[in-house]
Amino acid sequence: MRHKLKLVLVLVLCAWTTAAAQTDTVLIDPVSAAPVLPPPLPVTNLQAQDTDNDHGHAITLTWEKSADDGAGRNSVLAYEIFRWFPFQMDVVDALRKSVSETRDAVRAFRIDLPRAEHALRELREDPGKLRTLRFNVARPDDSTFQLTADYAIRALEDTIAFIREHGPILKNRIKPLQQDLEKALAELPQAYADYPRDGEWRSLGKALVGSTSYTNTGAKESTDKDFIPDYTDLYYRVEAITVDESIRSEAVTVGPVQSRGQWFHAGRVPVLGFVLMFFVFTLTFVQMAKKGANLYVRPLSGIEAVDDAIGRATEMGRPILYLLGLGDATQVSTIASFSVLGRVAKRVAEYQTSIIVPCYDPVVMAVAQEVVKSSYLDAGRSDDYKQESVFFVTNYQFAYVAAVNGIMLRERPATNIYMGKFMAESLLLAETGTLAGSIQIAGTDEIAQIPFFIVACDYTLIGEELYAASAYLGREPVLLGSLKAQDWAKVVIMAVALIGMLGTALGWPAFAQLLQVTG
Amino acid sequence: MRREIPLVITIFVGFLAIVSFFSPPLEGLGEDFTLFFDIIAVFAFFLGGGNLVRIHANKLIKRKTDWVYSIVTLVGFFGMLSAGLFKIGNPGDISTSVTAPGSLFSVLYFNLNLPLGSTMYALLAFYVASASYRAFRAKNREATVLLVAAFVILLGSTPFGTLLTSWIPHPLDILQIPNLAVWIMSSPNLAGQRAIMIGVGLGVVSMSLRLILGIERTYLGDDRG
Amino acid sequence: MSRLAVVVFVLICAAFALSWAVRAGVTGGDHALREAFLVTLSAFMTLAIMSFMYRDNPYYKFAEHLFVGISAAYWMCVGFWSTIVGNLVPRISENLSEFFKVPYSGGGLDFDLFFLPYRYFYMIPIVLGILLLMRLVPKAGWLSRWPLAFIVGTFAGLNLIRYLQSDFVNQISATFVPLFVEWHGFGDFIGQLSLAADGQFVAMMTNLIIFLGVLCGLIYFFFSKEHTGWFGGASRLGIWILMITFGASFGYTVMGRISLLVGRLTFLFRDWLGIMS
Amino acid sequence: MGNLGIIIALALIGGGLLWLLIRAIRGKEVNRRLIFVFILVSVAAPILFTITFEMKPTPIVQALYDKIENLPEGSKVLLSFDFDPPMAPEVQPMADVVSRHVLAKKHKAIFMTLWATGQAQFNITLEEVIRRDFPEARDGVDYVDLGYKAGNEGVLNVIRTDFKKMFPTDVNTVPWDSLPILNGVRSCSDFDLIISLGGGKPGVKEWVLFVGDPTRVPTAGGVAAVVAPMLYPYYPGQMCGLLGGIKGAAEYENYFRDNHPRYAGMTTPAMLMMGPQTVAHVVILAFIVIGNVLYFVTRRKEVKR
Repeated sequence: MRHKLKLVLVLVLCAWTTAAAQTDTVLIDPVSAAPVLPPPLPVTNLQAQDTDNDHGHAITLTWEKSADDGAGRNSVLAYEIFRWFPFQMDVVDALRKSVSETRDAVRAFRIDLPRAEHALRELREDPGKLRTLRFNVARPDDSTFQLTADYAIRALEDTIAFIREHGPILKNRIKPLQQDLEKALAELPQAYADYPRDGEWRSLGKALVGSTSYTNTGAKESTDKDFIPDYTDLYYRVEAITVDESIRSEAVTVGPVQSRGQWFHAGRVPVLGFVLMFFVFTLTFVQMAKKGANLYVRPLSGIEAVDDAIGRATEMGRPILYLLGLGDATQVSTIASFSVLGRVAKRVAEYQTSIIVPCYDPVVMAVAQEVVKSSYLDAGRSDDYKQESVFFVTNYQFAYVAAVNGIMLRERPATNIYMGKFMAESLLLAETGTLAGSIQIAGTDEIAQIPFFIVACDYTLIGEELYAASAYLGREPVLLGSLKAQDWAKVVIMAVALIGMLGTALGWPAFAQLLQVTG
Repeated sequence: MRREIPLVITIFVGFLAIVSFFSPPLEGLGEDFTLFFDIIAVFAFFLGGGNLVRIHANKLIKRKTDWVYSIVTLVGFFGMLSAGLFKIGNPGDISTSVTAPGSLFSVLYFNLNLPLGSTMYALLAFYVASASYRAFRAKNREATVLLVAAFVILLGSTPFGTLLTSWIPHPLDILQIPNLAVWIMSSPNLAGQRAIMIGVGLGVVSMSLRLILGIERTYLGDDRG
Repeated sequence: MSRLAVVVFVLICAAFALSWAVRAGVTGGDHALREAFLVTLSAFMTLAIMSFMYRDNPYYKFAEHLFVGISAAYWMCVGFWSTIVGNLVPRISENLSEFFKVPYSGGGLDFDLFFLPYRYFYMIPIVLGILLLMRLVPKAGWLSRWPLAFIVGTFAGLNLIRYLQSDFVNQISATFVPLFVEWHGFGDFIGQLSLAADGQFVAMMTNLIIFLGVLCGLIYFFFSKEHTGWFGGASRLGIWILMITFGASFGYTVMGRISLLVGRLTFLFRDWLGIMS
Repeated sequence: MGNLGIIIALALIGGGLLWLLIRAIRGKEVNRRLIFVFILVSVAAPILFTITFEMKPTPIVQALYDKIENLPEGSKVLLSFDFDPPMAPEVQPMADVVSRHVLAKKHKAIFMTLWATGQAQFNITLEEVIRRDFPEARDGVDYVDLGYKAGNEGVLNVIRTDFKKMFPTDVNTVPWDSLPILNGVRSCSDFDLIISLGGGKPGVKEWVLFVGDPTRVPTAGGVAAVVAPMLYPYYPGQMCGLLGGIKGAAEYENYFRDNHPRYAGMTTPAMLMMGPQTVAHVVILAFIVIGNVLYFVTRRKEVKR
């Protein structure tokens, strides 16, 4: 029953608005004085298909320009796109609105009631509080009206009474409304199938002159106001319009068309290609390494320095400061730093010197504690492990820097190792470290910061080298294998770049397009 | 067991994340996982806060060096925490933003956090100078290249660059310092940046692979832990 | 505490008290004292940090420790309100949303992956979060590895893809530049063969350098091949290119650092001392 | 008065540097604290007695200007304030002038931030630019502030495909659907231009990687000088313009002011800041020279021994 009512109501509403719209156009028609131009020719070859590479709920229209677009009479201003809506959509929409509005009302009541009561109490105590009243009461719209205390009190009492009375009623109304909404939604597919009965064409928007396509993207949540159901027959129409909105080509209709989600995103094939390449490379070389093929890796001065640095620290009887940087545990550079930390901590445990790891991120701290602890275990010195050696400082960049700088000047570490993601603080740390006379080894993939480390540190691992570091220190064949794979990937890249470059040089862009990633 | 399950989790979600990129219906997944992380991260905040309090309380009790300052830290911490969690002095009710102007939280932020942070950051101006004095010396070929590039760019970002070299005639005007600076930024610099980017990209990819394939598992700690 | 230190301390206190008073006088208005105090406080903190450049000292230590305390709490609060209250609560519980007065989004017919209502789906991070807190329980500490594994795994996957696409595929295809700029016949080419920034020659050199630069840069990063012979030469060229890059970005950055100092000094001169308009 | 002061200051600096150079030739190192003093003076002096320079926009700055200039009126522009007070001296001027330009061209400005601290920064722009220069602009119609959401790249991941999911309401908890300016905005693809103003992480780079590339929406940025070089590779392919550091901002201010006489009276913080910039740069250059002189002098001595 309620549906029928809503339907009637909505119909009346629509009728009225459309009528209003028409009168409007006549009234404010800019060129009504000018000679009426003949309607432009319609678009041709209008096609509608499900939008590719998406999760459904979208349709793409394509057409060939109207003969009067840019050519011919050149009168086309834009193309207006319409979709056929069953009135059931309005029912759904109305219900959806009333659900959310009722919810809002209930919430508003909850907020207002205590405020009103408070204001009332205040006023009763001291009418003078009227000026500082934080709850504004309903006033009659009358310029001469003067707000008096007892008027405000009365108004407040009314409000409170009203809220007390209607609050619960509204709250109880939410559930049935929701059920109606669900029912209405269930009836949608049928309503769409009834085309062209019980529905009408509605404008979705305009495509600028010269354009030959339009994508109608809807919401996937059925409760959303521009929800487009999947696997449902939809009908579209396109009209070429002129300066004078009322002069338009006859409509070209297309349909039925259904939207559906794709399981594979075809636009991303090149990426997939590279992913697969990497998998293959890594797996093969790791296998080779396991079989014991000896893999050469060139020396990295930064890495070799680590051992000497730890030795130095032991001689001087001073600690080693290890910073994991500002990255959180989601950043691969931080994870790379974990494995470096693991190796370093192991050596530290073996040399029986001490390590300090102030952390910027709590999650990182948690992992770092695990890592250091297990390295001590591996070195067979689990009892030397002190948990307070890995601690959380704060995750506010410069507070962290302030604290670490303090540590540097007070603990005087023999060696500072910076590995991971570093931001503006890189130079603040490195310079202070130099001042404290520590040996400094840095490694980051943050391009902007590498220069500062290079300038202020003794050794710096540049970008990719940071990721190789753990493999270097670990010396496990498996990891070295993955390094080899990395290098082969580089070879492929160079080859690709070379071919691509030659391709463009010889004006043969096909190859470059192969690598185009869409969407 | 303590290590296998986490490993399985890593591998599973890792592959899931990759697949979700290629499969539109799963696109939402990446988003949800990221939201998951944020939520976990907030729990971790409390872990971190707890750790902070423990360390400083420890210092305080054991009367270690500078224990006095630990009091400062603790006071600051709990003061800010209560100001933020209970929205002390916030205008309006609980729904107003925690950083709303007028709240104690924002007052503390703007009068302590802000000056402290920006000043710490501003120290860089001095450090940059001392670093360039100490380190920009033509010790070897690489250092010289570094030095020259930096010098040109520095000169280029002052009006003096123009003054000094504006006399250079048209066909050679690439040699005017500002042009040269722009050219360095957009040509060799670009090449270098790109090389590093691709390198880093490679590093990240193969590191991620090592993680997803369970080759790299240092982050998991140790069975005996 | 040495006598000197005490004297200095007293002097400093006096100076700032004075500046507070003066400031308050200048500001006027009903909140004058408060406003003036806050400005003076900021100024003190600013100078306390700057004093670090002379050497480590009690004032710096004070500022540093205070800073650590506040900032740690800062992010906890922001995280709590924006993520827990802002993003989690609306997805899991209507009553809590009511309590915090945030719009409840999890309800209605909103279904998500695996056809789990958001409510249940978003229990996962809560569980993981709690597991993470298990670290505080010595016996169950190892459970905290599950959330860690989850985080690492997820982002390994996501990053792999992201970097592959953006820092990688796109950067490579960006190197596909025509080494020879458009060919309008030999005479025209000679005619354009100028060193001018707009000249064809420069354009060509640029493309060439970009291309070779990237290649040599990559060669420098080779780990599993000795850098000798032509390969070594290329990698040396590569490191030079990198050095230019680093020099350039260092030089470029100086600008930013100065601006920051300007910002601070402006605060001191204008807002605190009021000796500039 | 001002001129006299600046002359004295410059004379002091010049003389000091000369003296240091002579000491360097004698083979004496410079104490780092002395360097600090020089920097302090060379920055402080031009602030107290202002000097400014005229400047032309470099192409990459011009590009962003033209982009905004040439968008059709009423285009939707997303501006993300991804910076914090420490970075503000550099980035705030960009934020102000770009916002001013966007509103001056009658585009729809949608503001948001990925940094908890960005909200406060936007409020500054709101007061100093929008409310002052555009009293007629209505909140929710001509511009809207969506505020901050935690989650860094996560936020971008979400809004790329579904904006409302992350921002159900604007900063004043006005529901998304009742904001006219957001009609027809479902995801980031529905914007005509995305501008991120930042200098850290997440910042412009993340916007390019997570939103610009996948959605192909023109993306531009204004960044602290430190990250600018890292972003050059993205221009012009993946970015349609970039303001690098205070110089970029100053160029933009200068150019905008010259081409929009209506705002001739606008504040130009960046241009004012170029004074200290120049002096300080020269001082640093001088120190590099001194450093090298010293280096060669000492090396010659060693060779002699």
